[in-house]
This record gives sequence, C-alpha cells and structure tokens, in this order.
Amino acid sequence: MTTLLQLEGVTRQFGGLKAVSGVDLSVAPGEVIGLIGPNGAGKTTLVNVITGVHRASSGIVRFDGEDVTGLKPFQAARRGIARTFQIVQPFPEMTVAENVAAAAMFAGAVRYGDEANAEALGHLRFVGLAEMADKRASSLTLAMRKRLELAKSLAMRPKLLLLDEVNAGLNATEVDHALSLIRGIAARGVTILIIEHLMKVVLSLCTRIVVLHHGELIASGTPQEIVQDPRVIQAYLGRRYAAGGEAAEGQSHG
Amino acid sequence: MAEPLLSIKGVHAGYGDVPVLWGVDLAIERGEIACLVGSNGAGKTTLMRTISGLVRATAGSIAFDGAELAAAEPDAVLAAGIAHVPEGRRLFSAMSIRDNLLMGAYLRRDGAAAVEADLKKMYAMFPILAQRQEQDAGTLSGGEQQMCAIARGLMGAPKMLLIDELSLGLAPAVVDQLCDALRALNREGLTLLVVEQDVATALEIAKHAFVMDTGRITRSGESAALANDPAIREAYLGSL
Amino acid sequence: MRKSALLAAVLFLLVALVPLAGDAYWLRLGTTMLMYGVIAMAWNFIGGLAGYPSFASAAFFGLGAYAGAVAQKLGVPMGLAWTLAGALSLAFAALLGLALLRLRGHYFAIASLVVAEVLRELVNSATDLTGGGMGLNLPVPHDATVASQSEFFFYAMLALAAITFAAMLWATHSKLGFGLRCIQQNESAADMLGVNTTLYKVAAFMLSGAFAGAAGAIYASWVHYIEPPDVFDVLYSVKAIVMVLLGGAGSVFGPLFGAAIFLSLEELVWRNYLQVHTGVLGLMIVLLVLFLPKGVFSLRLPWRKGKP
Amino acid sequence: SMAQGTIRIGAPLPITGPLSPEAKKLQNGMNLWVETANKAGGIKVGAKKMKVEIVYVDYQSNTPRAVQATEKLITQDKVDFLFSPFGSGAAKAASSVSEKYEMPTIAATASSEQVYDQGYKYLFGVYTPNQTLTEPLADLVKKQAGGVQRVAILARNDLFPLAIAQEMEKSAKKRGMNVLYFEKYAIGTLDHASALSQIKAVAPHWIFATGYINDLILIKKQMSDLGIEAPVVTMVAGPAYKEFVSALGKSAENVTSAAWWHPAVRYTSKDVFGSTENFNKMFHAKYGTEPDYGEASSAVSGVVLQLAIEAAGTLDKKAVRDALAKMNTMTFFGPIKFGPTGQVVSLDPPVFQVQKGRQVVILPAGIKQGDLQLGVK
Amino acid sequence: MLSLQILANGLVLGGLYACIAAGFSLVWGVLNVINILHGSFIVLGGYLAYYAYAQFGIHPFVSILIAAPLFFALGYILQRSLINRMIAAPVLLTLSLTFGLDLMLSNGMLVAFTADFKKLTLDPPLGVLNLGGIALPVDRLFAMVLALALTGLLYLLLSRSRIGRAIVAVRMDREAAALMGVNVKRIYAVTFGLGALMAGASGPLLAMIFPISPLSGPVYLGKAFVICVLGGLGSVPGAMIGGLALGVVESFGALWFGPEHAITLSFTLLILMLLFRPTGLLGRTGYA
Ligand SMILES: Nc1ncnc2c1ncn2[C@@H]1O[C@H](COP(=O)(O)OP(=O)(O)OP(=O)(O)O)[C@@H](O)[C@H]1O
Ligand SMILES: Nc1ncnc2c1ncn2[C@@H]1O[C@H](COP(=O)(O)OP(=O)(O)OP(=O)(O)O)[C@@H](O)[C@H]1O
Ligand SMILES: [Mg+2]
Ligand SMILES: [Mg+2]
Repeated sequence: MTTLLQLEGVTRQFGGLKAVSGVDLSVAPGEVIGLIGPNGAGKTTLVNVITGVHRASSGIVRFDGEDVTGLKPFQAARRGIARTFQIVQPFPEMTVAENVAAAAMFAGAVRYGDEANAEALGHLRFVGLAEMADKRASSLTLAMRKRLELAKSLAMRPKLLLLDEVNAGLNATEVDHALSLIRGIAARGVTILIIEHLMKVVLSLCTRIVVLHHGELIASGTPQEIVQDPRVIQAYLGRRYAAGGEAAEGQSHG
Repeated sequence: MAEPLLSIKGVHAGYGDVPVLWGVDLAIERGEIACLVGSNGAGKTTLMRTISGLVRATAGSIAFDGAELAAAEPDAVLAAGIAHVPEGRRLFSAMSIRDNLLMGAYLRRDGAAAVEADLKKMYAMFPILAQRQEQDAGTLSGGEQQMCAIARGLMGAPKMLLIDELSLGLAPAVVDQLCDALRALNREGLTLLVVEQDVATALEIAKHAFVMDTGRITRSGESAALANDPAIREAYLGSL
Repeated sequence: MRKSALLAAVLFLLVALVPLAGDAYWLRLGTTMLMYGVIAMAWNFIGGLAGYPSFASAAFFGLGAYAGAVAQKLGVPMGLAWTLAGALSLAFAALLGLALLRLRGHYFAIASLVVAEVLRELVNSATDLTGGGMGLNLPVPHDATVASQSEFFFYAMLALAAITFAAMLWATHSKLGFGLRCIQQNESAADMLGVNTTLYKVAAFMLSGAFAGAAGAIYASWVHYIEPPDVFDVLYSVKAIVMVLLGGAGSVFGPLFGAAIFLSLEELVWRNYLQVHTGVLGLMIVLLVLFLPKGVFSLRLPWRKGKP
Repeated sequence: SMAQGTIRIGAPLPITGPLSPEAKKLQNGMNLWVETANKAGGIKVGAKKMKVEIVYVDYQSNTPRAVQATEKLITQDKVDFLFSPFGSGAAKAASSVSEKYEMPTIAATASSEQVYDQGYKYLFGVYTPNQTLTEPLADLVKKQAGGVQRVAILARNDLFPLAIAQEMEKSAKKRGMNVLYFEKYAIGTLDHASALSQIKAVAPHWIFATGYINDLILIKKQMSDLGIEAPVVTMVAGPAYKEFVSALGKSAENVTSAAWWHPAVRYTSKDVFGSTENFNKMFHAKYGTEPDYGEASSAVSGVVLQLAIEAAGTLDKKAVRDALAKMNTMTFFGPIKFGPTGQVVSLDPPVFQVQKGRQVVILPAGIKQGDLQLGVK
Repeated sequence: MLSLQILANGLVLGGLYACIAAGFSLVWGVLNVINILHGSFIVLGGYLAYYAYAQFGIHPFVSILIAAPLFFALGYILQRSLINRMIAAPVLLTLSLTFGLDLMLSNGMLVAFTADFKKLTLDPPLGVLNLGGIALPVDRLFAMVLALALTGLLYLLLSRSRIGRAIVAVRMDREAAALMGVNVKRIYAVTFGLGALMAGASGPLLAMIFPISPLSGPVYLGKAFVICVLGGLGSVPGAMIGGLALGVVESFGALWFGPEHAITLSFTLLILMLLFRPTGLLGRTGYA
C-alpha cells in the first residue's frame, strides 16, 4: 500500500464560510508531514474532519484503504487515527496513568486491568512522565500535559497521529525535548501529520510540508521548496523569510 | 530616573495552600516594553494574575502609578490602568468579535466616539477581525482568537498592558505584524509586559527582560545583555 | 473492591437482622430505607459515574410500579411481575437513553425531568389498563400473616438492594465504570480516545432504569395501592440526588449511607417538628450543602480537597 | 391503652401540604366530638365509661406516607381504632393496612365506590356513593328546568372528581339529556380557557364541573370572563365552602352543588349531640362559624364509632366491627346504615345553590330553604 | 372564530408565562443556578398583593411597584450571603441548596398564610373586552401587557445597558469578565436580584387571576422550566417567545387533544425541542 490517508476533494463549510475547500492530499505510511498555513486557514478544521468531529460537507476521506468519511470519533480512534488537541484535554480528576490506560483500553484494545496499566506505564516512561504516574492530571504543568497528550495518543496504538500545535506554549528547551519524542514516535513507524506555527519544528521534522490558505492547498513540497515559495512567504511566513529561506531559518522564531 | 510605573516587591501568592510565587521583585519603567521569560510552571501566569487581581497576593506590595494594588479586585486594577490579555485567550465565546472588543472598553468613561475610534484602530491592526466583526468569537481559529484577545485588552485604553503568551498559535507573519503594532503603541506611551515562550522574539522587542524560575525572578537586565549571556542561551534559546 | 464487597456483605447481614426486632414499624422504615437506597444507587450509575444529572428516577420508579402492578393484575405471579417490570424499565431506559443522552448538562436534566411528567399523564389517561386517576389496587394476600408479609417485602427490598449494590460495585471496578468516568470528566476527549460514549451512557442509564423500576414494582406490591401522582412524584428524582450528595458522590457506599441519613432526618424532623418539619428538613439540607458539600463523610476525609 | 382507661383512636391526616385545609376541617369535627363525648363522661364500654383520645399523625398530603402513618399508628402508637386519611385515594390506600391488622376504620371523606369494592371487612364510610349526589340533582333539573337538554362536563382527572363526573354523565343520559362535551383536565392546570371556549361553542344548558376549590374558582372566573352563561351550572365540591363564594362574589350566584350534608338538615338523634341543630350550635360556639359537610362528617365518624363500641360493649375489634356492620341508627348527620361494602346507604345528600351569597338548600323537599333558580352568568 | 378565541386565550396566557420564566431563565443562564425558589418567590409576591389589596386597598398594579424593589433586595441579599458561597460548585449542589431554601420558604409561608387558597378579587372587576366576538378579560389583558412590558424592560436592560452587557459577559466567562473590569460578585447578586424581582413582580399579576396558595410554587416552577428550554436558556427574548409559544400550544392542545393532554403535549413538545434544537428557539450555543 502506498497511501495511508487519502483525502479527495474534502470540503467543510460553516454557513457561508468554506473553512476547508476541495482538499486533495495523500499521505504515505511512515511519512512525517507538516501542515502549515495562516491563522484561520482551516488546519484544525481539516483535522476535525479526518477524525470525525466534523462531517465533511463534501469529499471523501480514505484511511488504510477504507472510506472513513462520516465515522464517529471513537470509531476513527479504534481504526488507528489518533489526535492531540490544540488545547490539551486530559481527564483532570484521574491520575496520569489512568489517563493513558484509558487510551490503551478503548482505542488500543488492551484488556482492562493490569495489562492496561502496564502498557500505560510503558508509554509514560517513554515520554518521561513515569514519576508522575500517580499524580492527578490536573496538577501537571503545561509542558507535562503536552507530553501526557503524546503518551495518550501513543497508547491508542495509532497508525496515523495528528498533532495540532503540540509545541505551542513550550519554550525552546522544552520544544527540543518534544521534538525528540516525536522523532521517537516516527521511528516506531507511526505516520504523523503535524500542524505547527513553529517553523523550526516543521522544518526539522517533516519530510514534506503542505500549505493551506483560505481552506485550499496552495503548496506542497520539501521544506526547502516551501520556504522559498513566494506564495507561502506572502501568505504565511512573512518578511523574515522574504530575503531567502536558508538564511532566515537560523533566526526563525516560533 | 523617575519612579517605575509598576513596582512589585516581595510578592507571594498561590492557589489554595500551594504557594507558587516566593517573593517576586520586579520594576517596570514608564513607557518601556518588558518581557518575562521562564520555563513552564515557573509562575509567569500566576504573577500576571496576581497583578491583575485574579489571584490574591498573600504578602508583598504591588505599586502602580502611585497606587497600592496588592489587595485590589480586578476591576480596580483595570480602573487604575492595567489591562491583562490572559493565557488561553478567554474570549466571550458566544459574543461577536465586535461585542468582545466593546467588553474590553467596559470601564471606559471617555465617550462612545473615543471607543469607536479605538475600535477602528484595532480593525486596522487586525483586518481579519474587521471582516468577521459579527462572527461568534468561539468559532474563530486559534490565531484569530489570539488577535481578538489582544485587541480586546487594548480596547480598555490602559496605561499598561500585560500579555500572556504573546505569539502563541500565531503565524510567523502575524507575529511580525503584531510586534510592529506593539512597538507603535509603545511609542505612543503604552507600557508593556509580555510573557513569551519564544525568548528570541521576546528579547528582540523588549528593552528589559526578567527571567523567572520556580516563583522567583532569578535574572533581570537589558535584553541585549541577556541575549548574549551563555547561560540564558543554553537554558532558553534551545539547540536549533 | 474486595474490601468494599466484604464490608457490604457484613452490612447487609446486619440489616437482615432488623426483623428480629419484630416491630412492624421498624420493618416498614427499614424497607423504605432500602428502597431509597436502591433509588439512590440506581441514580448513581448515570448521575455519579457518568456525571449526567438525571432526573429520571421518578419516571423509572413509576414505570416499574405500574408495570409490576398491571402485570400482577393480569395474573402474573409477583416475582415474575417484578422481573418484568425491571426488564421493561431497562428497555425503556435504553430507548430513552438513545434519544436523551445526546443532550448534555442542563438540557439533559430538564429532558429527564419531563419524562416522569409525560409518563404520569399517559398512565393517567390509560384508564382501562391503569385505572387512571382512580389509582390501582393490588391484591392483598389473605393467606399470609401480617408480620410475615412485612418481613417478606423487607427481604425482597433487601435482596434488591444487595443486587443493586453488587452491580454498582462491579460497574465501578470494570471497564464500563472506567469509561463512564472518562465521559464524566471530558466527554469529547473520551470519544477521541475510542470510548463508544453513546453505548456506555445508555448502558449506565439502563442499569439506572432497571433497578429503580424494580424498586417501584416491589413498592407497588408492598403498599397494595398506587396512583400516578405518588409513584411519578418528582421528589423521588430530587431525593435520589440529595441522598447521593449527602452520602458523598463517588463512593460506593455513598448512596446507601445517604439514603439512611436522609430517611433518618426526614423521620426525625417529621416526628419532632410537626408544623415546620419540611422547613427544618430544608434547613438541614442548606446547612449540609454549605458546610459539607462533599457529603457527610467528607468530615473524616480531610485529605480529599476539592479544586479551588 | 386499656390500662389507662382511655380509648385511643388514630387519625392520619394531611396536616401539612396541599391538603392541610382539609385536615383542619376534619380536626375541627373530630375534636368537637371528643370534647363532647368526654364531657358526657366518655364512651360506655360495657359497665364502665372510658375517656377517648385522638392520636393525630401528619402524612404531609402524600399518599404513601398516609399508608406508613396508618401502620405507625397501629403498630407503634397501639391505637384501638382508626379514622381513614382524607379523600378517596388515601383512604383506599390505607384501607389495606387496616384490613391487614383487622382494625375497624371509619372513613369520613371517602365516597367513591372503588374504595369500598375491594371486599374489605373493616372499612366503613359515612359518605353515600357518588351517584347519590348526581341522581337527585338530575331529577331536580329535569323536573324544574324542562328545557335542559345539552350537557357539558369538565372534570379534574383525579379519583373523586372524575368518579363523580362519570356518575353525572350516567345520570344525565338516563334522563335523555345529551352529553355534548366530556373532558378531563390534568391536575395542576392553570388555564381552562380552551376547554371553556369549546364548551361555549356547544351552547350547553347545563355545565357540570368538578375539582377542588381552587380549580372551581378558576373555572368559574374564566367562565364569567369568557361570557359563558347557562341555565344551570353545577360544581362539585367547591361551592359548599365559604371561600368559594367570597372569592367569586357575584359570579358565584346560582351555582348549584350537592354534598353529603348541609347545616340546614334537621335530624333528632340519640348521639352525644342530640340533634343537628344542637350540633350546629355547639360547633358555632367552639369555632365561630357554621359547620360544613366535611366538618360534620368527621364528627359523625366519631359518633358512629362511639355508638358501635357502646353496642358491642367491648373494645374487641371484631365485636366492634360486627356492631358497625349491623348498625342502623339515627345521628345528627342523618340515618346511618352501612351496606354490604361498608359504605353508608341510608342518607339523602342535600342539593343546594348559592343564592344571594348563601348556600341555600333546594332538595330534599323536607328541608329545603328555597327553589332552584335558573340562569348563571 | 373558535380558533381565534383560542389563539387569543393562548397569547394572553403566554404573556403571563413569559413573565414567570424570564427571571428564572436569566438566573439559570447566567449563574448556572437552577433556582428552585423561583416558584415560591412568585407566590410570595402574590401574597403581598393579596394582603395589600385586602388590608389597604392597594391595587395589584401598584403592588408590583412595591414588590419589585423588595424582591430585588431579597434576591440580592440572598445571593450575596448564601448562594455566592457555592457559585463555582456543580449545578447539582446549588440545586440542592435552593431546594432546601425553598422547603424553608414554602413551609414558612404555609405557617404564615395556611394552605387555604386565597383569591384576590378586584371590586369592581375590570370586566371583559369584546373584540368582535372574541372575549378578552381585561384583567388578564392588562396582566399580559404588563408582563410583556416587564419582560421587555428586562430585555432592554440586558441588551442596552452596561450592566446588561456585563451580565452577559459574566455568563460566558466569569474570569475574563473580571479582567474587563466587571465586579463579578455584584453582577451575580444583581442578576439573582433581577430574577427575584421578576418573580416578585409577576406574583401580583398572577394573584389577580389564579387563586394563591403556598403550595402553588411548583406549578409555576414547572412552567418556568418548560419555557426556559423552549426559548433558550438565559435568553430573555427566548423566555418571551417560549412563554407565548407554550400558551398557544397549551390552548390549541386542549382544543385538539382535550384539556387533559394539554400539559402532556407541551412536555412532548419540549422533549422534541430538546432533541432537535437543544439550544431552544432563540438560544445560542456555548451557554450550557
Ligand atoms: N464552528 C464554526 N463556525 C463558524 N466558523 C468556524 C467554525 N469553526 C471554524 N470556523 C472558521 O473556519 C476557519 C478555519 O478555522 P480553523 O480552526 O480550522 O483554522 P486553523 O487553520 O486551525 O487556524 P489556527 O492556526 O489559527 O489555529 C476560521 O476562519 C474559523 O473562524
Ligand atoms: N488554578 C491552579 N490551581 C493550582 N495550581 C495551579 C493553578 N494554576 C497554576 N498552578 C500551578 O502553579 C504553578 C505555576 O503556574 P503558572 O501557570 O503560573 O506557570 P507559567 O510560568 O505561566 O507556566 P507556562 O509557561 O506553562 O504558562 C504550576 O506549578 C502550576 O501547576
Ligand atoms: Mg487551529
Ligand atoms: Mg503561563
């Protein structure tokens, strides 16, 4: 199989506003693909359509060879599509371990009880939260919550992981840590679609970047190609990149 | 040099009986841009919430423009001239953009015309807000919400604006525009205290910087000096 | 879990000794308490575990009461009638749940509140089957002695309470309960994690309906006479909630203890403050809510602090 | 109880809650009887006289609690006899408890036959069946208002009001009248305008509405508001109460009603009161008002029990029960004889009409104070 | 003709319903408090009018002017002293709190006024207006007009005034509203006061029409619930539309299905409404 996720003419309208408009996109297994675009371009909406939170107004979403358009979120999750929220959403009154165990159990099909707990602990160790396992999720700092969010999505044993601004609000050191986590996940063979405004993240992680603008795909290519694309600079990257992509990269802010 | 506009001395604060701030000292001069940086959970947001009266200081003093605000309620703080753009935007989700902005001007007494003029200014600064005036704020994209939140804070015509997570979720081009706009406002006399994770950007626009760690200010000084400090670079500017 | 089960077994055994006291009045009080307990525990499935503020207790209770009574009137033996009533309430809860559990928060609360009203009016107008506003009489067995009858219904209610408790204990410590807790804390996040939220909520609602309905059926046989305003009384819904809150939501024993406390309070003020007993009861509720919002037993659990 | 030489009678009453005004009335009657009986030395049980005492328990106007209160009275307070809770529904519910304990029980305010047709042996009621109210009324209207053909009935969907409305329908049909409208309204209805507009549209000669006093005040008020007039308007059970007339003023004029008793009836008896007139006088002396039928029926419940105990000569429940079943006597309330179901069959309930702000008896002929006036606005 | 009369009946009744529900909806929508006391407040307002008329001959229309500030103060104080302490608590707790308070208030009224129904009968009566064969009782008409006027005033207050905007803002995000300079505690108390004011002011209107008793509170409360959902939580125009809709539906329901089913019908309508448009006729999302 050459494509894991295939979008054909996906459109989502809110009243008169086409938040996502005729998007065609195919993602190959193992790819780490960046989705960027100006604020309000429709990135989150696209993720919402893929995960079943919003129904596509028209178009088809295929995953793993099957038509998954219109599936409920939990069904999408069980098929192997996991996502993180732009605003993190843990179960606040549960322990960190329980949060991850829930994901393992319901989406990852791990048995309730010790098995799920063991699995949860494994993922927590991977993201470096093992010592917080018995703390309530509400007591975590933002950076920890983002890592918890990652651990949860891993526990879902996803084939495709959709990361919506997982690095927003982290400082540079923390971003570095998160990057290595994401690389680790990619190394396990999970296909990743990442939305991010921090260019250094996108540029250093992604094999390919697609750009959304006014709901439409306006560009797709390697990081190099994208940072030099005048339309992308005009619509998204701004003056720092106007001089020339490579030079700008070093001092790019996030 | 004249009295600082905002002068914080020995402030302690926390949530319930969990202390977060352990004696914060900090002074911001009239008409400057200052930034506050620090790792996650250091207490930056808590400090801002303490200044604006959402969290009660258990000890210490917060003097602003000659008035003591440590025990003041949020409305009194705003009346004294400090507006706060909170973390997480906190827009009124079922109100239109326009109404959100007008809520920002809730305490203003200088007449409808002045408010209307400021509204125009905000629309000029963020054209997308002008286009979507009547859209419910809750349905805006993350970045659009951030713009609306900053504009709402400015609508209070404050002497000083606190912005928590300035660039969070904003496209790079928008961050540039926003920095320009803030500099322009600053030239007109607005004092700014910005919390920003992207330390490079923060140090670029701020004159003074404060570094916070576990509830205390551990370093402070001119931005330029801090930007060249190897310890700071190591801790906050990352490897890339 | 094992500890709770053991404690419960001891508790139920102790309660089972009440008839030895021999007093019919205490027996009636005990039966009522167990009934309240069942209603509170039944509410706890949907209200406590899933966090859905259900006001449907009265609907289930009334439906069960009428189902059991009508079945008996049609000649179905008592035990079977109770089972049928429970099953009917279960099925009804399933259908109702599929429709109503799409609503959240207040909207769900109101919708569930209204169900009892609709059922009451339906029962009221289905005069042929239910006697309508005339009420419905159940046969009084003449071959059994007074005392043995009271004991019989006491033990019937006790058995139901024990079954309900066991079901609750099981649910709390199973995948079902885990999923429900996820739903309670953040439903859309639970959905994203693969919890079939509709299924889980409906399951909780069905359990809630079945047990409350069975309690209604036993109640009907016990008092021999039911009428729509009594068994569809919205107070059953309100009391269920108040009892769980009193006992402390979130603990398996909470509903039972809450029921005991509530009934004792009710009985106590009723006996001592004739003219103002509802007012005194109100005052107690106000004080409890203000000073022990986490239930009476939160007094002994100082380490369990709420969020600010 | 025997030890203290006092006879204790349990009375579960709705002392609080929506029915509390009714409980007040029942207590008025019962207390007057207890006082009078005790003043005369008490109840004669065989050779000795015993004082009597009523143990009231509140059931909060809640039927399950009435059942519970009844059981409490029997098992905890160890009363000797019982009065039923208020109204047909609660009396019916509680009757199974008294039957279980074989406790003679007098129902002061339960008229519906469904209360008595359960085959119980220990329940006795002093109200005649519902049709005894509608039958004479229908006779009277048939006779004195010949043109009355078109009948509209509006009934509260509740045991007693509904039962009496159904009796009314039968009585009307039996006399060849057309019942053009028969509808029930739900308990808690705040507005009758639609029903009344429809009633207006069928232009009835006789409008018959049942419910409790607040329903009927509301219905009559809305009738006037909508300009509904008819030769005959009958309402049960509001007009018997003073509040009905005072709340409605002129628009209560000419409304007819029927009840099981009326202070205008005249009987001479061998009970503690001696005669109706004397009962009225004593009642007025104690409470400052005329008794209504509820107050009288609760007093007569005591009287009946007293007569039965005295006839049995013992407090033995079975014996007293048998004495009740055999009873055939005259009281200030009227002649008392219980039918096979335990319900009184010997009374002729009076029909009355609001005339010039007073309840005037128009039937039975022997005690009537005025004639049926046609035309209700 | 009959239909027109029924429509008129329904609209007049609906006006009263709107007035019953407006304050309840406001408190629920803004404070997230289901105020079980609302029904008893209405009854208390009714008693105020009854005694004012019986003892001093004060017309119920005038009583509204007396009741309004009294109940506002009552609500304000109650909120500041008790309910504010629980304001961040889950809705079931505040519900229990107002449930307890309501038990106390209605019991108090029972002791003070007894359960006998009292009827405020105007002398002379206001009469009936006949509009081409459609009878409109003047007292009801007046009451409806006043009720709608009151509700309208409340709406204007909320939509036009500064305090109104603050109330709406607090409803959506308490903390953000505080940052805008809104004194949240005062707004809460004002809102609860306004809710109580609406209840207290509708009392005299209802007392002219319905017999009053301390125990009729739940009936009004039930109506308020239904209307609130029909119209949309927290929306005053919603309460108005919902009230009118309920009045008309009940009236035609009684006509078509019999009065017995009028209430069932309105409940069924409510459930359908919840299923297909859970935010109510005028409600917007984001309030729950
Ligand atoms: N429920 C909705 N109703 C109306 N408009 C909506 C709704 N949801 C999103 N939108 C609009 O659709 C557009 C796309 O929003 P989306 O959240 O997908 O943007 P985004 O690309 O994720 O932006 P950001 O980078 O700022 O998060 C925005 O203009 C937003 O205002
Ligand atoms: N509402 C709250 N209740 C209890 N503790 C809290 C609350 N909010 C924050 N904290 C705790 O206070 C500490 C400081 O948090 P704060 O949000 O001020 O940090 P910050 O510097 O703004 O971090 P970030 O960069 O992640 O925004 C953290 O340990 C956090 O867990
Ligand atoms: Mg987004
Ligand atoms: Mg922060």
